[in-house]
Amino acid sequence: MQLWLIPLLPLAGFAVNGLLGRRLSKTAINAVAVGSVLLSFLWVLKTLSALGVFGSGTPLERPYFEHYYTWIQSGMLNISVDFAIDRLTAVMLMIVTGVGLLIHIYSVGYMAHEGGYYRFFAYLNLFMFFMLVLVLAANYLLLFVGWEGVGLCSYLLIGFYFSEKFATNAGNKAFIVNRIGDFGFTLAVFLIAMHFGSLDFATVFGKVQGMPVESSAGWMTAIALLLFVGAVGKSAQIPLYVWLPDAMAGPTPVSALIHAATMVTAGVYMVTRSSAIFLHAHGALEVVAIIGLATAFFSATVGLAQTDIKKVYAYSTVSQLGYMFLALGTGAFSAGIFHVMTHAFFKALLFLGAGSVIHAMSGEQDLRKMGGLRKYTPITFWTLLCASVAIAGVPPFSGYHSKDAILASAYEYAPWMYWVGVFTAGMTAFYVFRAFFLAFFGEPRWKTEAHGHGDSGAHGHGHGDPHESPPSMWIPLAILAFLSLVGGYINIPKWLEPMFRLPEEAPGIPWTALVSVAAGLIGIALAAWFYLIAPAIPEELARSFSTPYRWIYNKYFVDEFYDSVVVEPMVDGSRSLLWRIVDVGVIDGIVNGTGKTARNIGGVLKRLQSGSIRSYAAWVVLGSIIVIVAITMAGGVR
Amino acid sequence: MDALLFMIFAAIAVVCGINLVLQSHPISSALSLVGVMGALAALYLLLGGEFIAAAQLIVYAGAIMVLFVFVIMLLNAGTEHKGLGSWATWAGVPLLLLFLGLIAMGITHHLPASENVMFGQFTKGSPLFFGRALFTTYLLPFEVTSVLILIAILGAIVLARKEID
Amino acid sequence: MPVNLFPTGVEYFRILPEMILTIAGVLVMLMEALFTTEDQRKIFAPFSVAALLAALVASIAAAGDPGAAFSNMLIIDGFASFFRALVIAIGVIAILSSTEYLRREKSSGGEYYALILFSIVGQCVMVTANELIMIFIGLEISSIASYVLAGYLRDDPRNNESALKYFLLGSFATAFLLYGVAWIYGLTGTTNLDHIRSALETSTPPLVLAGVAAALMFVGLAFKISAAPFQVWAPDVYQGAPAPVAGFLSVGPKAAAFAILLRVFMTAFGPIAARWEPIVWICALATMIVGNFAALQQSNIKRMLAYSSIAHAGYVLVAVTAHSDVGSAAAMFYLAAYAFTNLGAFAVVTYLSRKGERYVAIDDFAGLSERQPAMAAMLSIFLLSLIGVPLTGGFFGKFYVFKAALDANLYWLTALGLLNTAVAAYYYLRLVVVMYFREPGDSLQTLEDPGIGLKIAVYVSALGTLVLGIFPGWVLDIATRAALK
Amino acid sequence: MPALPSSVPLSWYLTLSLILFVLGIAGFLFRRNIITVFMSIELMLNAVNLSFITFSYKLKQVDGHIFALFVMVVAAAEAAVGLAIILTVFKNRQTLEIDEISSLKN
Amino acid sequence: MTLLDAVLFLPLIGFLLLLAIPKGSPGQSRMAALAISLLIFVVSLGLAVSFRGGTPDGYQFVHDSQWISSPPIRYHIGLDGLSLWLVILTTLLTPISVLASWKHIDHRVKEFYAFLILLEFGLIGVFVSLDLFLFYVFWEVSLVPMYFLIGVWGHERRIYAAVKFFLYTMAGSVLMLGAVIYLYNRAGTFDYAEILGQLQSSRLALGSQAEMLLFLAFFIAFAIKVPLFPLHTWLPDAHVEAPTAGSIMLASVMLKMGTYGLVRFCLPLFPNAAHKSAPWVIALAVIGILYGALVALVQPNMKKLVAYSSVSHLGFVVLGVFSFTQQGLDGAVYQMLSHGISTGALFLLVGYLYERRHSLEISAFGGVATPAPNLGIVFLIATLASMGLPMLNNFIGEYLVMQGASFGNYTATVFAAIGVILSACYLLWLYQRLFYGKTSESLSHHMPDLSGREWAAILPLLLLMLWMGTYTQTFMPAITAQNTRILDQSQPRVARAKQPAAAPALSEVRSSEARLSQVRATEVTNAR
Repeated sequence: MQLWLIPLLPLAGFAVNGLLGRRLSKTAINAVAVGSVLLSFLWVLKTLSALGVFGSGTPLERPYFEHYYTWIQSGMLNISVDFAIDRLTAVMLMIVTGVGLLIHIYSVGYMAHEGGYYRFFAYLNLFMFFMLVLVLAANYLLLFVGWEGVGLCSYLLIGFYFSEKFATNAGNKAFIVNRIGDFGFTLAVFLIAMHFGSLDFATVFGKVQGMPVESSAGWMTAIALLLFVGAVGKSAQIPLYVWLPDAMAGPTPVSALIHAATMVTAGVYMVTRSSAIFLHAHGALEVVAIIGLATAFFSATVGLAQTDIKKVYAYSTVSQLGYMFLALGTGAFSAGIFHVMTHAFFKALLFLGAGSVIHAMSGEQDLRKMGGLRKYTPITFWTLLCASVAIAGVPPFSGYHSKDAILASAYEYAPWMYWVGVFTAGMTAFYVFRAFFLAFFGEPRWKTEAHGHGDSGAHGHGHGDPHESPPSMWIPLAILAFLSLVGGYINIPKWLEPMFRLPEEAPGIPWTALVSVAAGLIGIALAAWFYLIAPAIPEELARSFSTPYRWIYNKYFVDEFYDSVVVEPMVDGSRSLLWRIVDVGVIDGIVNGTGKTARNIGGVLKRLQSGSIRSYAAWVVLGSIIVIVAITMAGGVR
Repeated sequence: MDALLFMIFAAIAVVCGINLVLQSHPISSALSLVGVMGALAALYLLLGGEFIAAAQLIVYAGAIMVLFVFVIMLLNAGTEHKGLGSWATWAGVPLLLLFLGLIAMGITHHLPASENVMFGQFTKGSPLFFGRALFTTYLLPFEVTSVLILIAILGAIVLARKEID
Repeated sequence: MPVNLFPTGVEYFRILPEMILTIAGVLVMLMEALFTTEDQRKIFAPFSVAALLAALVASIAAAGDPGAAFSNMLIIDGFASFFRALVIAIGVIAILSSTEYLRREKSSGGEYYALILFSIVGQCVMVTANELIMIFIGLEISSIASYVLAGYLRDDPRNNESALKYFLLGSFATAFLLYGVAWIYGLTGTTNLDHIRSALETSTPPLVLAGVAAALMFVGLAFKISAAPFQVWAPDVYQGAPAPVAGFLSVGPKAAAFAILLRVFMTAFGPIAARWEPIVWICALATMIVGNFAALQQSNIKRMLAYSSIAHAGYVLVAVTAHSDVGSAAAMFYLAAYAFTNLGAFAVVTYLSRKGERYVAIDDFAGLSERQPAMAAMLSIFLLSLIGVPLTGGFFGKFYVFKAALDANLYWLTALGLLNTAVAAYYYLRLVVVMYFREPGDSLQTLEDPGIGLKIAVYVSALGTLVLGIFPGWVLDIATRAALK
Repeated sequence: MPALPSSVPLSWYLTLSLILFVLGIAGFLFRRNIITVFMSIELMLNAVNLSFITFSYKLKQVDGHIFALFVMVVAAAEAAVGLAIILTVFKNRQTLEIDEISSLKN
Repeated sequence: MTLLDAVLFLPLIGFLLLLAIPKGSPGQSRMAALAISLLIFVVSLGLAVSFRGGTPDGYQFVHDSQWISSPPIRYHIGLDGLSLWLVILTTLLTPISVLASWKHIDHRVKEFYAFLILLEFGLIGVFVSLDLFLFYVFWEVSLVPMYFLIGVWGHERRIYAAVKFFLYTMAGSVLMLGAVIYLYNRAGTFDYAEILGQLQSSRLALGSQAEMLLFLAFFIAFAIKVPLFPLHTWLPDAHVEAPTAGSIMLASVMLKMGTYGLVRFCLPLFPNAAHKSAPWVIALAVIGILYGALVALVQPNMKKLVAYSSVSHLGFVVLGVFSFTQQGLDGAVYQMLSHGISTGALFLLVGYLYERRHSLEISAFGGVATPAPNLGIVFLIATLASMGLPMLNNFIGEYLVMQGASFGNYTATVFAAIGVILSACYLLWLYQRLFYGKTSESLSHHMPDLSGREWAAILPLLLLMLWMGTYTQTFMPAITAQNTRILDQSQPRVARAKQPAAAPALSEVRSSEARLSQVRATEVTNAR
């Protein structure tokens, strides 16, 4: 079935663009980049249809598996390069290649005027490769390859404008924070190998089935938690979410593809993939749920006060990811994946729309400097509206279905989680529409001064009135808009049923769903009231609740906290204590000190060499006495 | 009688020896050294060393000491002025006493008691025996000594001759 | 009435080398008197070398049928032959490296060669002697020649002082040696080493006094090999003496003295080994430490090499401490390797010191590798050998010495000795550093081409060093067979 | 005054030689004139000779005497060379003060 | 006369040839050196091609003939899975070093290359000698040329660095010499295999104290070379002062002498002592990993930074060696090779930067990626490799090491894993400061992109990084097979019969080890 073609096509694209890109024309680059992804998308379709996914019947009851070659062989440890495809993978493949394709197309228009064009697409293709390896991998180490690889690409693309310090800083931050997550992941891998003697999914999960469910924390829980640490890093959960907002320094398509649709959901995928282990460690699952919920809630609050449109969506991404983990933690794995898909649709759309807006504003990202864009960029307006209602959970749009499934299982797991989730849903609706209204309604606030420059230094053109984006940009928007409207009817939970139990569907429309929908609507209404009818109120609130406002506006000062508690002490400690004192001072001091001492001894000895004959003679006499005594002593007196 | 002689000459030797050490003028040291040698020659006789006693007087007291005196005169070396010397000067006395004590203890405690010295008890020291031993058993050393003397002459020439150029 | 009133031919054959050298020496003196022109006098060096080579051949031939001679005054065994060949070889290199120097110092007289030849005669007598009396006379011949050689440039105050110190202290130490001999004679009634041994084995004589006598003799010999605490004279003497002479003194008389030390203490005083081993142990350690550490701070290269030669005496003493055939073999090999290395080093120093030995500070070697790469390379070979880097003789010397020491379970001495070698590396490296890592100073401008003799000397010693380092077996097998049991 | 013994034991001779030997050392250590120092060495050699003679009396051998003779010869040789050396030193430094001959040091 | 003899002695011949080249013709000596080193490399590839590793003791190309009759010192060389790749690493990096010093070595060119080739001779000798004495000889011989390379062609404080390097190593190795001699006196031979045999058959039984002392004597010598914390302080100086080629050879090959010695000698010869001291060694190794990384984080000087990173990386190797597990040992050996490649590449690239700017201070650079994009990409790849990114070489080694270590000592593994995080920190920060940001005017003029020669030097390393990262089966089988033997030899002697006390999982591992290793061995042989 040649699964290997799926990731290798983008890799080929990367190779071509990366090696020859500088000499190729833009059209050629586009052809290679988009073409390779298109081909791999088509190949996915072909493969799936060949596996009978689109036909009737129950395809992929058991995973389809391909072995290529042994990667690492050491003692009992045998790690191969294997790809496997099961229902979960199928979903992820569709999302990744599909959304990826759309975003590639979009980028053609968006990046048209950027420097390092070939570099961008090369990285993008490389990302596709690693992401596909991640989802196709049939063992933990190969998964880790993709895992780190996508991290690398995100690092490269965040730092795409590498002459900007904040961009490269953001890149480093992303990579290093991810490394912290990977730290957990690798430790988990070690434990898995230690206890299961293998890293292959099939073997591991097979053995797990036979094992008892851990009530108290044992090594299984340890594995689960360590894996989750990895997921926390990759999927930007508390406490490792800090890198994601900064990651917006990258070009907007990157934010859409990597930091919204695909990569950040890798954590969700990985935990889902390891569901067998998690289901054997309830303690771990609880932790997952709580972390997810907390993340969802707190980042939503932060999202309320952001003024940078991409930052708003970034925090909403973190929040939505929190939802997904809530789902996983409450055992609704399929719901989690469901949300992954819908979220991929509407969040990609949100970002691309934002990109279009920014494009229209020739680089401006500050909501306070927008407004009234409705009539300048109608298509963007409508598409963004679709996305917003979808994320707000308004039925019958896609967000409603997935979020409802999640909340339902949350309620069944613990009601208080449900209520927090509902409140968060309200906030989500509020800040999404806040952004929406600020951008498209009200008086234009951008006529006044020249536009600042946001991410793209090269948006040199088109001062004066905003303008609609080229077709290469709005066509993907349109498609995604359609998907985010109807995507909810792709019944992922049903499709995944053989792998994960369905969340119980209450007969008819359960009140839980109604409540969440109501929360969403209330949020929208509030947003409309605040930002359409009575624009004065927000300032009022900000003033009267200045302290909480300052906290959420500054993202709870978490970055500052990490800097002062972790980063600075480490650097300063290493420099002043370890290097200057321990290394140079103590250790090298001892080394050089030995030499100095030796020379000093030499100095003393040579001073005995006074040059006077008589003292030399005295030495001889003294020596002879010593010798005589020594010899007499040694032999005893006889 | 023997004892008396020993006493006398030993006394002379020791006194002259001490004098050698105490005198600050080389000439007087040299003369006292001659005294020691004379006394020793007498003791050699007591010990039956006829030939060696003669040699002592001729070679030592005669040739060598004359050479010394000659050099002292040549360099008209005056009395040495008191300069502060090395640590040998203050550490010397205890060292010497220690050395003396050690070996003296060896002699007194560990040397098996031996017979007294009687003049005439030992007659092998006569030229006859001496010569016979020297030219049979000790032929080689005797010959090799010639090299020694040759080299001494050579050395003296090398170091002390006037430049001939 | 002894039967062998007249020595047989074989006995003469056994001292043939000594005879050749003596005659050669006398001839040189005669020629000195007869030859007046410069180029006539050029013959001295080749002639002496020829004589030495002849003597070398003779000594090797004599090794063919070992045995005693002249009523046990001499014993020509492997040990003796080995050292006799060694000192003669040393003589060859010493003379080769001297010619240039003498010409430069305007004092190329025949006496110099005669002195070298005679002193080698003395050393030959020492190493072949089986009698304290022969040892004494040989020692004196060698010593007196050395005194004169040390002060050879009599107009140079440094030479005078060196000679005076060497002479006074040397005869002072000899007196101790003699006193010891006297006691041994008195206690055992003989001066023949084998008889002394048997006498001590029967242990009728009071062993304490025998010990004291041994101690006194050890003082005298330790002085000659410059073992601590009797090493004090060496740095001054080597620094003051003419460079080639210093080189000669640091190996020739030293090797001979070691031969005596080994023979006397392993043969005659073997029975009371328990008494003298500890003191040798202490001396070995003290010597290594004093030599190496004091050398760390020297700026004059001759003085530095002097201290280094003290240190190396310490290593040989380690082998002596082992007091075994392995030990004596190790000592023999070490002395051979050290002889080549040190002669070579001093030859290079001779070459670089120039007229009046103006340039003997270590800094004067700066950038030598740029001006005279060949000489610099040779000197580095010698230095590496002195450090004890593999593929040089010095390395195997140390290796065998410490092997012997470990054989004798001298763990501490070995460990400390090995650490000493690490310390020693520092000051040898300093010279390499100066030669290779520094820019050449103007002191090297006046450097003219080394004479042919010196070149031969340097290259021969380098060759010897490397051969001993790559095929040590050739020499070691001989040494092992010749070692004292 | 006690009656003097008719003869003295050998050890007295040895002690005498020891005393002379030590006196020789003393001379070497305490005298500053090079020549005197040299003479002290001669004194030590004499002391050694006395021991030799004494021992050969004890052993009833002539060998000790012969040894003593060789010591004398050596002493003579040394004297010749030594005095020559002293001459050269004096020629260059115009002094016989032993403590002033210490330019080579450390 | 085997192929191995040729590989060993070609450098020596090359050295003599180079000396024969007339003075003052740098071009000739460069070309000659390049030709010679390339020839050697090609010949050495023959070793890899014809390597079977099928012999029971794993040695191949064995040449055993007498060098010195008494004591019986033998010229006994051979190649096994352990040394095979190290030798090829050496022969590969020598031509690269030659290329690296093409431009910036301009005085005494002939001598420089002569020493470089001589160094190769010593290094190869160290890896192939099977006679303890021979090993020691090469060990010391390799010291001298490096000393000159640093001392003559180094930077400002070269003399201090060179002398420090020499004395440090010397101090360690003299004790090793003592231990070697002691072993000889006990065993009556210097032959490694023979001594090992006697020890195993306890014909030669060492007291536990004696064994520990011997172990320490060897271990300290190796630990200094590795260098293991806290014996590492010679390394930063040596690296900073050494010329590019010197740094490359030093980091890539010379440090491996130490780790090689640990695997080859310390473990099999003195297993009891090794096991007894393992906790301490592992502690030191882990400290080294973290310490090296943290100190590297704050270095203002590129070479110092890479040097300290080597301390960190080599810590992994030691950790793996003393984990006494198949994975740990395989990982350690693989990490030796990987570190050789990636750190060699880093030093090479640092050298490129130095040639352009004549400064090693990181602050002297910034925004280099703009004028020299290719240099930027290449440097990035080397950096990623060095921080252990999957699909690149270091990842394999580090993963296996930590996996292996986790069997015995999970805590150590946790700390080691922290080291992996830190490596990302200091390397990314370095890269950011060097290549990202605005380009200053003065810089952009002095920053031409990679030249053909520079490409030629770096490209092989890059390809190897990918190769070693993606397809380990080229290298692994030989290593694994040999490590299985070594592991078997280094089980505690007293408890040979029963399984060594360790984690149950570990023992299970062990038992499966044997089986698999045989499988592997046969596979390997069949594969040929």
